[in-house]
Amino acid sequence: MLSFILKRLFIIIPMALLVITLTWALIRIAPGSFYSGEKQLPPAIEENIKKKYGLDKPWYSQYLLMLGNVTCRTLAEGEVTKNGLQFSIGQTTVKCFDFGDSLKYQGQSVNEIIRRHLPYSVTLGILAYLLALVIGLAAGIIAALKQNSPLDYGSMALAMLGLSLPNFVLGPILVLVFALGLHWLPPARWGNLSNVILPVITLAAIYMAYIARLTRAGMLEVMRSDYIRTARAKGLNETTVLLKHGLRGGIIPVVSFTGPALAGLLAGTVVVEKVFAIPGLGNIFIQAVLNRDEPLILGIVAFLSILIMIFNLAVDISYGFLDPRIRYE
Amino acid sequence: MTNHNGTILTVNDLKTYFQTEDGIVKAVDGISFQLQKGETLGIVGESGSGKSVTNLSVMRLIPEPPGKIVNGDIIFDGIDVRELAIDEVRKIRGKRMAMIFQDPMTSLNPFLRISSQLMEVTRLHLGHNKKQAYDHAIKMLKTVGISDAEERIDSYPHEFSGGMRQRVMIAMALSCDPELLIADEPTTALDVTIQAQILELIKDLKARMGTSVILITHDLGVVAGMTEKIIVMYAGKVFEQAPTRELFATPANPYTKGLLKSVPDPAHEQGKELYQIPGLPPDVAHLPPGCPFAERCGYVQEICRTEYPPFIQINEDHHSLCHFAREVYAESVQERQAK
Amino acid sequence: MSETNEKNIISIQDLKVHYKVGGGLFTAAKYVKAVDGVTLDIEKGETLGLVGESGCGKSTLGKAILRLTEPTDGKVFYKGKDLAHLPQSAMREQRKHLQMIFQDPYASLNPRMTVGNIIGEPIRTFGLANGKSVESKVQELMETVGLSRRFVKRYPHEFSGGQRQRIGIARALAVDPEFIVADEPISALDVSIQAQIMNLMERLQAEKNLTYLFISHDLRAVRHLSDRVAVMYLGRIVELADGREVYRDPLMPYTKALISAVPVPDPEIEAARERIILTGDVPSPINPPSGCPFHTRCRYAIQECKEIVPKLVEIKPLHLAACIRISPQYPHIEENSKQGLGVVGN
Amino acid sequence: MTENVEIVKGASLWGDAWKRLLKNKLAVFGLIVISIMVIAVIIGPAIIRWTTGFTPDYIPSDVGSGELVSSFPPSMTHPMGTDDQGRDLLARVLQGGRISLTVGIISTFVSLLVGVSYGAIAGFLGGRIDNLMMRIVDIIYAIPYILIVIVLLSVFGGPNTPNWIQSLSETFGGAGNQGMSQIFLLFFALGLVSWLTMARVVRGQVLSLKNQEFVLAARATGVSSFGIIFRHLVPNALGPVIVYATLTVPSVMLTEAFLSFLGLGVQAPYASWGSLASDGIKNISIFPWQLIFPGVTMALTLFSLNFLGDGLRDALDPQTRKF
Repeated sequence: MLSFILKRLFIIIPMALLVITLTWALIRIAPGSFYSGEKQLPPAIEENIKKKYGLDKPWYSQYLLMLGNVTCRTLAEGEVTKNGLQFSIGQTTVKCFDFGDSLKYQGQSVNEIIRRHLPYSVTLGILAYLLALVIGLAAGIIAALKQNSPLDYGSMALAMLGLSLPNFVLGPILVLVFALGLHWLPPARWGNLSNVILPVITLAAIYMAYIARLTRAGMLEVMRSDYIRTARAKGLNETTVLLKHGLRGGIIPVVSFTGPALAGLLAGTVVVEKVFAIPGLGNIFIQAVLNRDEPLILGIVAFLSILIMIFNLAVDISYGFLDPRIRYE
Repeated sequence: MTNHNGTILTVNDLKTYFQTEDGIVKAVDGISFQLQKGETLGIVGESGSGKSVTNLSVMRLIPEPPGKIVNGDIIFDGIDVRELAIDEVRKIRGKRMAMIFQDPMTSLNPFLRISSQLMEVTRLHLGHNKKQAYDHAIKMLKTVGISDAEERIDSYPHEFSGGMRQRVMIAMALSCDPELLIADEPTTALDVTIQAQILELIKDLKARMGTSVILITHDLGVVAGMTEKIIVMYAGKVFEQAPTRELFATPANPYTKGLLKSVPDPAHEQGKELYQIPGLPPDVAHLPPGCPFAERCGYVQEICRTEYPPFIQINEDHHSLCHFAREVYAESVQERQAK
Repeated sequence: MSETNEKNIISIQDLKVHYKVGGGLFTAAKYVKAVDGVTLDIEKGETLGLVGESGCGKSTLGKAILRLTEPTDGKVFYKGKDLAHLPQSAMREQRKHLQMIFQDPYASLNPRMTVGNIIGEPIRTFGLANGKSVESKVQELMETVGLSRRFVKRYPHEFSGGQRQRIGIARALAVDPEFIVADEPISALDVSIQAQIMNLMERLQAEKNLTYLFISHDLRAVRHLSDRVAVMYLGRIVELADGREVYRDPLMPYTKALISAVPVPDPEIEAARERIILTGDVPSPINPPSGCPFHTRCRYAIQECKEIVPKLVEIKPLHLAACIRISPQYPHIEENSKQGLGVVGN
Repeated sequence: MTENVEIVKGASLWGDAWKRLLKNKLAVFGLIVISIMVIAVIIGPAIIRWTTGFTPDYIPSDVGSGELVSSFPPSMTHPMGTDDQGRDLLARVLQGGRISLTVGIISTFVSLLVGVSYGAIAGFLGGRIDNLMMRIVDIIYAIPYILIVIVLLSVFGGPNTPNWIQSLSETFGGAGNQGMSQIFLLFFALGLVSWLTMARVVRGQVLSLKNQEFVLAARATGVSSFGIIFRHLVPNALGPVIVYATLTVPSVMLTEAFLSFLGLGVQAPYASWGSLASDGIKNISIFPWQLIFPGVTMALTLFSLNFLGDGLRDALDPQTRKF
């Protein structure tokens, strides 16, 4: 188990580097650049800008410099840097994880921007996933238990609606009803708990639907298996059979869905942040892409992809806890 | 041989039907038998003959829908199981009647420890506390021949081999000292040497605990040494019912005769053509009006195709579902004498 | 035991199939020794029965002969050619002569193909017929195995297990093979159908002069069909003799236990006989016991059994066994312990 | 038996599945809605133009650009009302449907073509090659795929549009048509990432199928690798592939809507359901019909597609065949 975790953690490093490289290449392959924008610059000014950002050097040295900053490199004598992680080994000072300054937000480092805006997105994402998990699991289990009853059809139709309603439509409708109509909740912005309710529901809707359906299907599948018959033959009541013997196997599809769901959640926050005017990382990223703010794009992509890979690893580890058969392989 | 100290189970004209895409499947269509205390009954039949459905019906474990017990009485020690509320059935299941299933690989919950699966039975039915249940579980594992029970009790099923898992299943079934044990193809998924171990174990436990046993199998060899009487099923019907020795010695049904003859005899010379029952088992969803075996039967007459055969009594405990049961029986007796 | 022997259609020499399991950056790889040094000749026109419990490597051996599993080591001679070392394309050419019947009549037929296409595919692959004549050959084959030619356009799921097994047999016969590996062809079938398939196989053997390697865990079936029987245990052949001989006078303790474990459909015999019940399970082929693989379950095992790997040698005329306690090759094993075996055995 | 025997036609598994699908009321409902929707978006705009003269981008002369409010509620002339500019919403919804459905269909086509072959090859070859191919998919997965699309769209959009997309869009939309090339870019970008999951699904199927006995049987009868992949593996993996494809359509349509909402997808004068809905959101409390009609049309379509996909899954799943 430990060697498995170490192995997987180890693999994250080259994969993250590859992701960064691909993103960097994608930005560089595209015609034009961040400074060119719409209008033609005078050649002299363009020269100056290129020199300032090191764009006059050949592409591979630019790439290596970027890679060094992003991972680790030794600082030259007398060089000072405000960003990233710094530590000394003997005489040499090493600096790591420095994504540099944003091109758009002058004077602000990428690390600082991420640190400032990430908490909003993460809070939203985690709350939404927890909500989706609680309601989705409950709905799925009930639907499976009462298979082919009105309760089953009702919850599954609702789930299907959740899969069919875009969240940028759902969000405004919720605002219209609960904030502008009933005045129960604030329509937008970040603040206390009441501010979070509507965005979290909006974000959670589609995952709720997925989880409910996966749970139902997983439970029905498991409830057909031989060991459930054994449990019934022992004289256990239906609730024990369902919760003690059925649930573990039944929710495995939900666990495997968590990986893709997290990737989707992070994208989904973009919409919610926009609809509810929340200063999260999603909108910063969209802006960065539109502005071709290369350091900021790289920083966010690197950060998010590593986050997702770690989450996926966590999912795989939790598999082991759910299913003892996997643990020893 | 048999202790006739009372009847433990009476099944009378049991009918269990399933609703399918193809129409109604009469999986069990009128089966009756009695099981005495301490007796072992064998139910033999091919796949789809209804032998498993019979016993799932007795345990009230038929998934409903699509299945339904539509007729008959199931009297377990004076209790009418069919009329019982499901909560009352649960009090009997696992305590007074227990079941072992065919595939020990899938019949144990792969997510739970052996200890937890064993303990929940006695905690539920015998009111054991954790400690009692744990000790009892160890005792049961030792009873079924798992010697290092203390070390292995907290294992997961996948860490056990097939034979060991079937032992665990048996330990689980016998935990509450049930009066009736239903073993549904307990050795079909196992190797012959392991099969011998498990059969020996069941025989031994039965002798020690006095449990009544229903042994379901498709292998006539398995029931020969294990049972006192046998029911042969075909297409949801009882085709023949007799004491074990009598059934093997003088079968009164063409199907039973065919089954017995089609088993290769190792003592015979190689190269001789094997007796074969021609044709295929019938589609239970679309049975012909007459005898369901008529198309494959060597004794077939016109009447077999048109009229449903009577259940003829040959002697006190020997019955056969065949228009010509007496003739077949007489032939068997002659063959027996010729030997 | 040479590849030039005219009598033998297949000659296997020290065949090994080892699978790698696990093994990565941090964990050591383990090897499953599914087949561990098998030497065997199969004579033209005979049926060689191969029995053993699940996991003993009998199916792997069958597949390795036909290169459906890559052998790790050893040779398989067919008409002077070493199949084990033939390039893939040349091996494919040989499949015209070497065919297989599979265990599971449900899984071994492509559910998306009609019966006609399933049986016709090998004919088309080798260009043995074209156009209309493929169709008529398919229908002919269907009749040969006892299926109505009317069903040529049907799909496998519309047939019962026994009928499907007939389709599988027809497919194997489509290329007019000389040698067929039948891998547990009856174990998935109902009792009343098993006899039908066995009779069909015997009839076809007589009609087409086929050679079978008949693999099964059912000793009764093996005995009925086979001229000679090989008993396998943990990747090795431990006994080999004439079918009748193996039954009448099994030499290996394992073979004795195996025969004794088979229930006989006769209450009188069952009541009278004493079973040899083996203790414990078949050991894992990942970590097979040292010495004789059977010593962990053998009641006659002595210290030397844990150390010496017994060779398969002729004990009686045409009767081979691998056991140091009965083999003349191990004279240093004391005489009385050798005799003990004959006395204690049933 | 004579030579001229009556051949019994078999019922293929596809035929059986189709019969079972027709028994599923919700799936049939989905199928009907989708059919109507497809027919409506194909012939609808032409009919509207013929009967009323409205085209999706036609701004009537009676609504001047100077007026502040020019959105009319539903009426006899405009069954769905009009948008801010006074354009007929029905015409725009039908036109938007063309683009939304095309996005779904093209991406699904790409995922079928690329995803199926990529997955089948990886699964069949196995070993190192499989490992390498799937790591590539993992890496693309590691970047949330929506981000790739955004990067592609913004980086290659506008003045940076590659020439071949430009010329492709000019063939369809006329010279100098910037909006159309944006749409083609959208098709391309969505197609580029939509095959990833399909590749995984197919690989998983092929991995489990290739160990089945019928594949071994095909090898034993001398069938080549090519024959095994295309006669044995792919037809048997097709069930999940079809199911997955029907479920790709709604998810890609949602993605397109989402991109349009962010201003990265379809832009005026062109419309998609997503862009119409996101335009409608701005005025939700004053002109609710601007959101309701495109929103409901889109939701109904997605709803139907989801039901159809689900029904297909049930129909093709052998588990439901048992009683």
